[in-house]
Amino acid sequence: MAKLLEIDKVRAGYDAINVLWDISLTAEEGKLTCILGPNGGGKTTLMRAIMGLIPLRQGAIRFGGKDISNVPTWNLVADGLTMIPEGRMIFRDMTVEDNLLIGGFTRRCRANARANLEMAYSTFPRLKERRHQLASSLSGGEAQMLAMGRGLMEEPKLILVDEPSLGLSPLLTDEVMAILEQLKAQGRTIILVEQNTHKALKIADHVYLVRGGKVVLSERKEDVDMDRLHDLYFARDVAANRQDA
Amino acid sequence: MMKYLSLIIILAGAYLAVPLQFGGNDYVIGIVVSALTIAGIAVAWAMLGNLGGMISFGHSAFFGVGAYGSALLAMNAGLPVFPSILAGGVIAGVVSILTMPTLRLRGPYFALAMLAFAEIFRILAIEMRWLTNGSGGLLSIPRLPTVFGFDFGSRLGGYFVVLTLVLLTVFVYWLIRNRPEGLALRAMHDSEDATLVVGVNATRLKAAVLVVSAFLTGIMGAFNAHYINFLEPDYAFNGSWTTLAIVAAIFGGYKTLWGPVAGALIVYLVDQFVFKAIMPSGHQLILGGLLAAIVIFSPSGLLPWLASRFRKEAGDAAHP
Amino acid sequence: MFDLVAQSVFSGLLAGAYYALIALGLALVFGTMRIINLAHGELVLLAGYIAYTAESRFGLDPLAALPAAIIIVALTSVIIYLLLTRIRVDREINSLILTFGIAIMLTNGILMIWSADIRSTTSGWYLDSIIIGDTLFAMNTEILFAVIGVLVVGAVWWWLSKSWYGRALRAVSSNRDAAKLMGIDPRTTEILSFAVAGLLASIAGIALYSGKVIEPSLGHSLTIKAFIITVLAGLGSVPGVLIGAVLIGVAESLTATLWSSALQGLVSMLLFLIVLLVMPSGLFGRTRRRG
Amino acid sequence: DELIIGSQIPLTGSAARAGMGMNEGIQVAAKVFNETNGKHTVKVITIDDESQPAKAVAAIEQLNAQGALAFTGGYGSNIIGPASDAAERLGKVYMTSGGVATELSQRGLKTFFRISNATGYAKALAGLSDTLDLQSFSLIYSTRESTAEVAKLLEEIWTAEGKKVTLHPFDPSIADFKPVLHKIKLQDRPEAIAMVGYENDYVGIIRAAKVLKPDAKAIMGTWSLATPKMWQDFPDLMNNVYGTAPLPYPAQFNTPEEQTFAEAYKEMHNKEPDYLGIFGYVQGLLLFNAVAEAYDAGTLNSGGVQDALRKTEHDTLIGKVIFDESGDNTNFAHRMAQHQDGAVAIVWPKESATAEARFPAVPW
Amino acid sequence: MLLTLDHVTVAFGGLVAVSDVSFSVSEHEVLGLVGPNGAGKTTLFNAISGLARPSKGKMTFCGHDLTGIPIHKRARIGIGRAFQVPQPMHELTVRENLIVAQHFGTGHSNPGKIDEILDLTRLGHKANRDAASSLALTEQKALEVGKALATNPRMLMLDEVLAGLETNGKRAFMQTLDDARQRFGVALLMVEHDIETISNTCQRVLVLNFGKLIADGSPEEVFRNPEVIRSYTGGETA
Ligand SMILES: Nc1ncnc2c1ncn2[C@@H]1O[C@H](COP(=O)(O)OP(=O)(O)OP(=O)(O)O)[C@@H](O)[C@H]1O
Ligand SMILES: Nc1ncnc2c1ncn2[C@@H]1O[C@H](COP(=O)(O)OP(=O)(O)OP(=O)(O)O)[C@@H](O)[C@H]1O
Ligand SMILES: CC(C)C[C@H](N)C(=O)O
Ligand SMILES: [Mg+2]
Ligand SMILES: [Mg+2]
Repeated sequence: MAKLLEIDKVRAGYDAINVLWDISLTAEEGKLTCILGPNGGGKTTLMRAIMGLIPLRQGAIRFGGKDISNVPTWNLVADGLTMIPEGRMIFRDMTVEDNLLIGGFTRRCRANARANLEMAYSTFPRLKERRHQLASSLSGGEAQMLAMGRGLMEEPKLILVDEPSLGLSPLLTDEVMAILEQLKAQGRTIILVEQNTHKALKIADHVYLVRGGKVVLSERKEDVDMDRLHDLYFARDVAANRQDA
Repeated sequence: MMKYLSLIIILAGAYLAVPLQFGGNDYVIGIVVSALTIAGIAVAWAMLGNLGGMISFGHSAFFGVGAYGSALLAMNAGLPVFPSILAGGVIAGVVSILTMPTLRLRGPYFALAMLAFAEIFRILAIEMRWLTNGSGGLLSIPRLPTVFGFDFGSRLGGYFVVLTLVLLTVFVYWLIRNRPEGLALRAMHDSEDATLVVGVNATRLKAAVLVVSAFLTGIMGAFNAHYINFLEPDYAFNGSWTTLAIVAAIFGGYKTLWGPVAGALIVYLVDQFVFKAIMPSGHQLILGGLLAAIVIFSPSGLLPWLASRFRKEAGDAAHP
Repeated sequence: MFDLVAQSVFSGLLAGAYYALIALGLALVFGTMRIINLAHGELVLLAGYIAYTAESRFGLDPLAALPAAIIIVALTSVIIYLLLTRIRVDREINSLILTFGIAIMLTNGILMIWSADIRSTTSGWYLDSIIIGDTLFAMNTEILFAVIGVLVVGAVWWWLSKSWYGRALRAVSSNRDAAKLMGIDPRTTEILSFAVAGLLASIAGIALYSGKVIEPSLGHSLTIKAFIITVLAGLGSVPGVLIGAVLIGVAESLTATLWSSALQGLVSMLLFLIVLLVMPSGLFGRTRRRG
Repeated sequence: DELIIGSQIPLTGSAARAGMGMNEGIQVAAKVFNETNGKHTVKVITIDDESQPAKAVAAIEQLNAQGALAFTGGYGSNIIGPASDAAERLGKVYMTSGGVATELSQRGLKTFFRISNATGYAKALAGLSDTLDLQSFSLIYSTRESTAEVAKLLEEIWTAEGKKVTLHPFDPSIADFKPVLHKIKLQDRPEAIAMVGYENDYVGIIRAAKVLKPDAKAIMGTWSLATPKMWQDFPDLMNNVYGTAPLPYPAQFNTPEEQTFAEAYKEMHNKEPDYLGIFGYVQGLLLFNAVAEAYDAGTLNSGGVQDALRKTEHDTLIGKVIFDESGDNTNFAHRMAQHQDGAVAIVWPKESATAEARFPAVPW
Repeated sequence: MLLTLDHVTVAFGGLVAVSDVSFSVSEHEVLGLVGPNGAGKTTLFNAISGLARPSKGKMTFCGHDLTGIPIHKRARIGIGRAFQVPQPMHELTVRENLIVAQHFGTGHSNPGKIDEILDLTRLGHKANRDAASSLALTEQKALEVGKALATNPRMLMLDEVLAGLETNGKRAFMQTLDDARQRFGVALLMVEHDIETISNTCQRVLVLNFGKLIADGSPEEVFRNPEVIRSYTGGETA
């Protein structure tokens, strides 16, 4: 299988602090790559670095073989690489419908915008009920749906999804996982960050565990040993919980 | 310790060195007094802006009310000048209660509501001829008195008074800032709900800084009335009292204690002494350029910029 | 009495449309970028002076100066934007100083180039009176720019709410990073918006020159007026600009008719305050959900 | 010897327009003085007061520090007030024509002098209306200090004469005068419309009047109106409008003094002198002569300049100037002129008239 | 009873977000509040803490009728609130956030307790350095809890503070919350979408759907309710 995205010894962070330490990871075309890891491990930061929202301090990222380390975010999106961020990153001052429509901003998708809009509405009927409401009035879960629906407007080749189940009811979490599986079936490549290990593993092809800004485990889904995974999580928790003991 | 030392040096310089050096030159002292007047408003403005998160475009309202209040008390009620300056501040503080409905407004809404008040006061000052003599204004307002043989009505006397007022203003700001109330006020900025749910009575705190800020601005206005001995609505409520103070405060760093003072002194003095010498009319062209340049190079204001430069140089020296 | 009030309301409506033209550019930039362009009035004024030069030097009709005005003013506006982007910290506040500095430079620049004399059009047509139904009087220019004003408000409203770039602009202002993730280049859209603001200022400048009197120190009061209307409208609301402007225009004119011109400012400011106290986010402003 | 004179004048800010005009006159006065005096020369140091009172005070103090023997300039009563206070404190003469408010000369200052005052302006308008036998007026005036004052004086005079006056004050920021004019047209129906304001106000008012065409017989105003410049810039608005003016246009310079002035002015500024230029010239020359006289007498520091100004009558371009105790020119009387197809014709008082008044006549 | 709601309704224009809801909370109780997205849980919290005004109904807390009591006073009588979308006091450091909460919520300051809360929320290492706005999402949620605790509440309303935590983190956090509850004697009213956590920690669970209270009972009971399964869990159990 072709490697659609290759991350090669990347370092990145915020002003004074570095978060990612020489992280390397690949995503194969048409597969769902799942990134797990404890909180504050740098998963979101990694996604932001891939998308060019924060600069790389070292290392390189290739998309379809092409170096994209310094390509601005909007050009990446035009090339079919996209990220569905957490629900707080919706356009709060715009209506739900405008939020969705702007998801289809790239020239590639403009023609299909109306059709995609209907698709998003049929996936999340709740959004249709709220279409003329300001996004800021949505509940936490509704905002999460909006972020997801907006991402679906973009027709990307590779989607990075950051904790899509955050704040969603169990029923909707299942729904979202089903959507991701469907996208995979359409041949799209997905990188999924998820805390709901259980549900994520069900649809994953490959698993990475990121902790402290480093990859500590990289395995095909079939090879994942749940106990070992837990131990790797714990490694940090044990240290952090010293005081409680 | 270093901090106190530099404060003492600055104070000594302000009270001793400046008068010794320039005391005889009314022109220089006069300009410095104008700059300090702006500085006083700037500090009072920054107090409201930084602590309350309330950017006001209408501080000239309080300046004008303080000025008229004090001038009228001194002229019509025969109040001695120093008490009437204090009373001018109190009147401005009381009048600020009228503006309190605006406290529920945010950001630009608040800013412009205050501007509206300033404009309303200006027009009232024109129309209430029986009290203010309308657009004719007040001439020959009593000067600052002579106390113990020292003539506060002289330029130098005015300098000592305004300097003291500015320092007191900074002191009040400092007092408020270091209390939990100050923290809460700073927090209210963009997270008012967050402060409310932990028990902060946001409205009351904001009202309190508004009154204090108005009082201090009113005092500066009152001082100015007795210093320049003249008032008219367009002058007392002139928008430039607000604009200059805002420019000075942001320029110097409005989130710092001394930034507004430094900003006012630098903007005013450099403009009047340097730029005006280079370009006698239209020197504001250069001033405009300077303002634009500084924000571009040092967005958090001059003082923080100088501080970081200083630190950097000290650092460079330590590790050659 | 009826004639008096009718004419007064009519004048107020025309004044309102003109105010809307003045305010629209500022409202656009403020509504979408939270940047108060304190040099907006000076941009309007600059366009007025360009029209003056075109008319007095080359005998051109004021409207014929529009293309030149647009090029120069839009370019100036874009330069202001490019300078603004150099501010890294606290842009909303610091932009005040930057644009204030630019406003001072423009005022003094205009003073040096065109001197302090008052200027206004000498083209007869603009000032000729037009009488509607024997009772309503106006100058041609007022009617012309009222119509243009309404059209322009409509166009800008459509652009912002329905076009791809308008939507993108709002997205950028709402959440910059998220907008990038939608494939939007924030700089391009913002440059576009400043250019459009410049265009709007140009139209306003021609309206100003052909109906009123210009002088170099006028810019500041134009900015204030524009800002008052923008806030009254509710930040970001384009229809609100028209309605707010008309409200102020009619209030001023009725005050002058029924009371006294000296109190125009008082009444319009009181009206402004009352509206804000009843609707703290302006006529068409939106409140955010809490919690 | 070279005598230093300080000139504090608004060259920028809201009063820049008038300040520049006055400054031109003062410069001409200096040139003429230097070319004709023979004994002394003056050096005029000019400081821009930016149309702000505090900066005007600073300007006076700075000029003093630079050795000025006396001060001139100033425009706007609100700025002249504190500036002349500062001059008084320094014990040096302050001479102006730019502040007409009556109060300025009621402060009991020793060193304050001015050649013009509100009364003179009001009298001129009232005088013309008597001659034209006008009985009812609508008086439109700016709420600024000097304008409001002239309006008040006019109201007093006219009411005392048993004439009907309706007042229409307006805020200086107003640009649309249609509502006011409409009220005048429908309610007041006056014989004449009188305006006290500044150029931009006049233009706005007359434009509104042209649109609404009220049924008046005459329209008149005060300063800055009957000037060649206004005709040049707004020919379609100005015809038949009356305003105060010291000299007609095209100027008929009869006396040698008038001729010297006109030539010098043309040479320096390449245009026809306007009234501010004339006032600036007169106030400048009066002051220079007085300073020179005191200098010769060695009484510069003992009130010599004041005495020189006060003791005699002065023949000037604007007629005889006589200063009273408070420094006011008691002889100040303005003339009224009318725009007549490009000419500015003096029509009142009779003895200086250069043409018949066109009456009834309005621009619309 | 600590808190009693009596037929409370909250509407936004035509949209009824909370509809005729009645229940009560007793001292030291741990109560779960669940329901589909947009069911009105956060709105209900808003009504209790004063950020939204009910159009109908009555609420009492510790004997105080809450009608007309302003937000800040509700905090002072013991209602603590952690926001779903964290609202740190942006410009202040973590410690300053807590100082403000304590000073105004309790009327006095007690630095010892602040240190205790910093420990509890594991924010000690970030207490003095950065502005609160630079915290990661999960840290901001911890700070939400910390601020609420600092006001010395009698009842703590937690709006999805565990969301985004991985399983172990959740467990640990719940543990500390339970510690806090016992140490400071507070009742917990918590919104959470994780059925396992709810089942393990709550004695009683309320279920909202379309603004209406559709179930109130023990976790076992509630999660067996067919209406709850259909609208919310989809059959998932702990
Ligand atoms: N804007 C920021 N400024 C400074 N530091 C940040 C910022 N955002 C995140 N961090 C820090 O970077 C580290 C990694 O954060 P990140 O959000 O990437 O973690 P994560 O793995 O996505 O965690 P979570 O499971 O909580 O989402 C954290 O320690 C956090 O404090
Ligand atoms: N200010 C408002 N204006 C209009 N609608 C609102 C407002 N606030 C909330 N709503 C609507 O009320 C409903 C309830 O919202 P609420 O936030 O209470 O849901 P929730 O139960 O907390 O959901 P979640 O689990 O997704 O957080 C939502 O559909 C939301 O869109
Ligand atoms: C006649 C003018 C020179 C008077 C001036 N406008 C003033 O303000 O007093
Ligand atoms: Mg994350
Ligand atoms: Mg919620």
